[in-house]
Amino acid sequence: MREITYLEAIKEALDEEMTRDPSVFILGEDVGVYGGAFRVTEGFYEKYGELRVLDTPLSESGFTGAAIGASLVGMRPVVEMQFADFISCAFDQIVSVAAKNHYRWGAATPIVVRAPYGGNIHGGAFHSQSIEGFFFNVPGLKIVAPSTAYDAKGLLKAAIRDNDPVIYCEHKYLYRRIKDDVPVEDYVIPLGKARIALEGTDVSIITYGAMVHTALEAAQTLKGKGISVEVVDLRTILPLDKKSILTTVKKTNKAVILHEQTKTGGVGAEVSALITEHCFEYLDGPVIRVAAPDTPVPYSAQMEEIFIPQTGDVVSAVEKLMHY
Amino acid sequence: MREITYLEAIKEALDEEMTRDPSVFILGEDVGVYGGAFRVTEGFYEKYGELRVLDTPLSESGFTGAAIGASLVGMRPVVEMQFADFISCAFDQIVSVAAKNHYRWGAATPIVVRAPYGGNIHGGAFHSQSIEGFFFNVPGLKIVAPSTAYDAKGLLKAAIRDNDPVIYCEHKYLYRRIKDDVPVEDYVIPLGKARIALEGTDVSIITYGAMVHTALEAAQTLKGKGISVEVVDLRTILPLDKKSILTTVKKTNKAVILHEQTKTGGVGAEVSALITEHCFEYLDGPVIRVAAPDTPVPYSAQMEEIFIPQTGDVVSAVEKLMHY
Amino acid sequence: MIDIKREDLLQLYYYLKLTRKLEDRVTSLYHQGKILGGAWTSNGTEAVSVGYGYALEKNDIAAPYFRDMGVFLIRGITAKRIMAQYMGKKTGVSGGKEGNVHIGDLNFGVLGFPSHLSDNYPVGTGAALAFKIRGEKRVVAACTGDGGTSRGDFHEGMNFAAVRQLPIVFFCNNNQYAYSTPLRLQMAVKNVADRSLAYGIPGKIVDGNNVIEVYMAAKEAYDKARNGGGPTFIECKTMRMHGHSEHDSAKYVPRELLEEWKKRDPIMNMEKYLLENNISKREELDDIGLRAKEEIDEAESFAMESPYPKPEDCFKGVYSTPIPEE
Amino acid sequence: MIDIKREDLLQLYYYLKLTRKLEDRVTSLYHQGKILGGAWTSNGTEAVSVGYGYALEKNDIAAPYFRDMGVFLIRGITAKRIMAQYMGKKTGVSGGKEGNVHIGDLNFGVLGFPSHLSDNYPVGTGAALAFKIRGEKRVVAACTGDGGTSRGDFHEGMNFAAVRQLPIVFFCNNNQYAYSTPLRLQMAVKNVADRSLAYGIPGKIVDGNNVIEVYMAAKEAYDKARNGGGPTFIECKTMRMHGHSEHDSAKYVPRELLEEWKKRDPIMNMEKYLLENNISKREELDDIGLRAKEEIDEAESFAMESPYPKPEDCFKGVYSTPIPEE
Ligand SMILES: Cc1ncc(C[n+]2csc(CCOP(=O)(O)OP(=O)(O)O)c2C)c(N)n1
Ligand SMILES: Cc1ncc(C[n+]2csc(CCOP(=O)(O)OP(=O)(O)O)c2C)c(N)n1
Ligand SMILES: [Mg+2]
Ligand SMILES: [Mg+2]
Repeated sequence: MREITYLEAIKEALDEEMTRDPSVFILGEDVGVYGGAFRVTEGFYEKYGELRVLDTPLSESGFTGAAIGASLVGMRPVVEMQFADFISCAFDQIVSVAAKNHYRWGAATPIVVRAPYGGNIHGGAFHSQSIEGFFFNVPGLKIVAPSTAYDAKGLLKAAIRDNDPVIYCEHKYLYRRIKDDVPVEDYVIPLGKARIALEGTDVSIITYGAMVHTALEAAQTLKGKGISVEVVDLRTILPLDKKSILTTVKKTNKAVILHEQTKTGGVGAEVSALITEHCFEYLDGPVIRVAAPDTPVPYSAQMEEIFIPQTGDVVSAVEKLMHY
Repeated sequence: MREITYLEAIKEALDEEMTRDPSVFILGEDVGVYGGAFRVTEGFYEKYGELRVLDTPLSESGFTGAAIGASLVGMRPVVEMQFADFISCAFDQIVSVAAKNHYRWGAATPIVVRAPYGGNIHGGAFHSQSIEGFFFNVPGLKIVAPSTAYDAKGLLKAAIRDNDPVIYCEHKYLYRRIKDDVPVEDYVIPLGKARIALEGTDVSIITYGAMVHTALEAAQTLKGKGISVEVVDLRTILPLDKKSILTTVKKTNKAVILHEQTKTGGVGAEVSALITEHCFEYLDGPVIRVAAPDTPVPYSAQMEEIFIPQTGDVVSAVEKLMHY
Repeated sequence: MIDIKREDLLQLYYYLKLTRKLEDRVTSLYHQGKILGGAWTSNGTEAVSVGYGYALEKNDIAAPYFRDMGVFLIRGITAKRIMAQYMGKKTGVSGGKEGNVHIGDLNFGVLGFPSHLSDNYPVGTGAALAFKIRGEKRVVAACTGDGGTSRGDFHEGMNFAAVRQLPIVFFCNNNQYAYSTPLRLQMAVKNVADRSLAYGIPGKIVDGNNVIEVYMAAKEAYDKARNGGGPTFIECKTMRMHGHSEHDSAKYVPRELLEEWKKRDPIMNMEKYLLENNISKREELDDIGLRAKEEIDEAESFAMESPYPKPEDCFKGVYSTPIPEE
Repeated sequence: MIDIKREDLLQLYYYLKLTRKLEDRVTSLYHQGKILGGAWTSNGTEAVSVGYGYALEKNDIAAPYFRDMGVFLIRGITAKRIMAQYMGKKTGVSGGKEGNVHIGDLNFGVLGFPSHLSDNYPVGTGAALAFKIRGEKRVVAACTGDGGTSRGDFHEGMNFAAVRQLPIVFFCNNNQYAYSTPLRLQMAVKNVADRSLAYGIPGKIVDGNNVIEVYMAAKEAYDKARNGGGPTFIECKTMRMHGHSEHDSAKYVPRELLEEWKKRDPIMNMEKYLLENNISKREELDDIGLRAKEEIDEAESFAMESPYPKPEDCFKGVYSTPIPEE
């Protein structure tokens, strides 16, 4: 084992999958010669050539549609959105074509759309969005959101090998900020399965992406206050791992859902609804959501700091619930 | 008072608003000479001329963007999507431009996007979708979904006079199938306010759009079984009328949420989450959702019938909850 | 005399007839209330789909739109399955999940048609990109309507194909109208083919009512694309002779215009050609017409007798690899 | 001698200098870590935004993109507010809600720039449509980059404007690159202006490093549009002399190319023109440069001293008409 960053993990997954399987190729803006806006594909162009690492014209709908078409005839394209925010331009191809191909006419569409998302980088409304909400109500899609380097690599490999369209939400803030143990051997993390990031007994925090780290920090603080927190990292947000969600709630009887995505209509709403639907009788108190407010992502640091849920917000939410 | 159809009500609202305010105009595919695919704007072209009832090229992003631009310089455009499903092509303009203009640079964007949505018309995956889920997690938008002719007229007038972008979900199945009393005098129905469609004491069914009628049918059946149902018609689904939702639940202590939209990540998830968050202690049982399964809309009648929630499904959900 | 084998000419005629007869039958069944939902036909424009579809080779791919019935039939999707699809039967192309012209089947190299017009331009471009990456000598034929060329996806698909010189040929069925919208409200250029100038893609204009002309132009463009010559755009000028769909009386279309085009019916044209050039005889053509009719008769009874899908089928097939719920 | 009043020529020079100095200052502040987030400049291409921006009349509307600093300044959005925006201050154009070049202000007829490139082509088209509906003699100037012309919204905006002959002039700042992507991977045509052929919109090509040429071409096109002559597309050929943003060293750009273009610096060009034609003297130009510098000095101190927004501001302004929560 050795420690690598979240970004290196993504890079390794892409590199190893491209070496393993000639049908895997990359397309997007500036992914070739430049190596991508975030340098995720640096060196790939030299290694795999211009036909497997394609710099596309500035046209998200066009190159996402092209990825879909290529996937229908045997390829496994990985599309890079320069920033997740620009996926709005490819919305129709993803929702009308990719998501419905298999149901409508039985055709598998094995594409992965990499979406560098999330805030805390002073990017404002168009370079900081959490975009899972655009697709969360669309049957036929799968959405993953890794929180560690280990998961980033294992989930990306699983996404590439999966036969359905997968939106891979990679959090820009984590790229170079976190490092963890990643095996050199090949491994995948199954889609649709959550993990227990921290075992606990008093209350469950259900979260994903960058917020997993916020949840773990909050758990630390709460431990000092004698509260044992279980942190569930969803890993895949569509479809949700219902079993893991219900299991943790049945264990702790208290649930706080945490995400960076805005609150109304967020993933947290669905998790909350699943919990009350399926283990109402286990609940000691209300299911509480800690999420971004219903606003676009503000630019200034002062505003962005209260936009993005902080450790303190999670701590007080948990305490509120404990004293319920 | 006189009875008119849901479609006539929409037509009257448009007609009266165009007469009242010269800044109101209509654009979309085939809305002019042809009067719209569903004939909603029949006669408008002759009455208001080709510059206020514009047949556009086949380009949803283009004419929705144009509506946004016109609204920024003082117009109040009403965009018609030929079918709500094609709004996916205008997603970027609605989400990146219209929804964020006011927050980002203080500019009001008074546009209305009419979205003829919903199933039960044998239209299949591309002519039957409920599209509110595409936009439900997008701050800055307002979404309404009338269930009666009275509401269709009053909500459309309110939407046209409102200064924010409003997505007006008009249910195709209701166009000519329902008729109710609509005053000839001018009136508006305030955005963001739900209504009690039926008073009851034992259980609340919270719903909107065509499903309001399914809920009322179910309530009839349940009345026969001695169960008094309160039906809440949300009218506006973004932002939700939190107060009305919590009030009815505090009254009946039991909630069933009903919508035609697919279940995961639907409006029902948010309503359920709001209820447990804010009146957990009032709940006698779990909040139950009755919604379409997580699939594209199937074509064949046999499949579509179990895709769309039926009265029987609602009745059994309520009974299940009563016997909880 | 152009060099197309006699059997090919007769096949082209056969598919024109088969397409016309299938769609005419759909029309009458629609008026008898035997079709589920709406019914769209390509009446009057059959030479477009038959011409470009017949010019494709077995391993090529079609990315059609909804007035391409000829392509579906030529690729091998049977009239039976298509008729059953129109009736929402289990035996339909999609097992009842989809309806009417929303057809696709990879076993026959046909990419599904998504209603959203011109979405198949980028999708077709992607299939062509795959062929280039793998160095396969296969081509893609993508088609849309004149209205469809106003969409951003038309632009983005054409541009990407041009930049990468991909093996794809883009077709446009220019039938003068997009639903009720005439060309002059759709574009400010004289020919749809003028749009191809923006991409550096050669644009050709052919008589969309002359199946031989469409076939020859398509074949030539495919050969060029197959040999690394890059994309071509082919505008087929024709006229939609029915309403947008069978419920539409198309009052907005000047009758004279229809009268004019009636004289240029693609099937009539082909018959005239085959007879005047002594390639075939009346009797032979009648036999072909009869064969087509019988095929449609069988298709109709097959579809009528076919079972409806099970309600539970609704829940199946959302994913290719469903995640096991424990 | 072309007929532009001397004061206008000097104003054009002044705005070139002001734009250059503002962006150069932003660059150095960025490297000092005094800018919040990224920093994009139009270095080397200032003549585009200054030329087309200065040719607009007071009641006209600009639908710019992010390398249009000249337009912002000319329309009356002060260097102070822009500098404060770069620093995320309360006194910035958007009160801190937005950053850097994401600028818009209806008080000065500037439609906000949404990052999504070319979204402002349809938006600008809509403003022009409003003018046509109301019969106002106002025009819209919309701009995007060479890369931006590959987007569907470019196509849909241009096409709609052409069909309705709207009073809008479309500009393209062709600075040879889209981030790292060179023109040859962006389009298969020689000139971006070739794209306008697809819409029946006259396409013009001007030297984007010659502010007078840009100004004259813009003015002529505005006059035509204002008088019902319909849209024009103007490609301004220039070169991006900095990286895509200030963090980008642009290694992918051949040094020789930059050397070539350095000789054609738009400010140098204008100085040369003004001096050789005895329109101005060295001293006068130095004074203008000094005036610009002082304005930027003031802007910097204003921005530095300005307060940051309150955290709670985050919750305000999502809607123009919020729904009262009882
Ligand atoms: C993106 C999109 N918008 C709207 C529609 C609804 N619609 C179906 S067919 C049609 C007209 C198409 O005209 P054209 O492209 O000329 O094809 P034609 O029907 O004439 O063959 C429209 C507007 C659609 N299918 N896709
Ligand atoms: C739709 C969209 N996709 C991606 C981006 C990210 N991005 C910002 S600038 C840029 C390059 C733009 O190139 P060009 O249009 O030539 O303008 P220039 O930067 O050269 O002025 C890209 C890809 C974007 N802003 N919008
Ligand atoms: Mg047409
Ligand atoms: Mg550029």
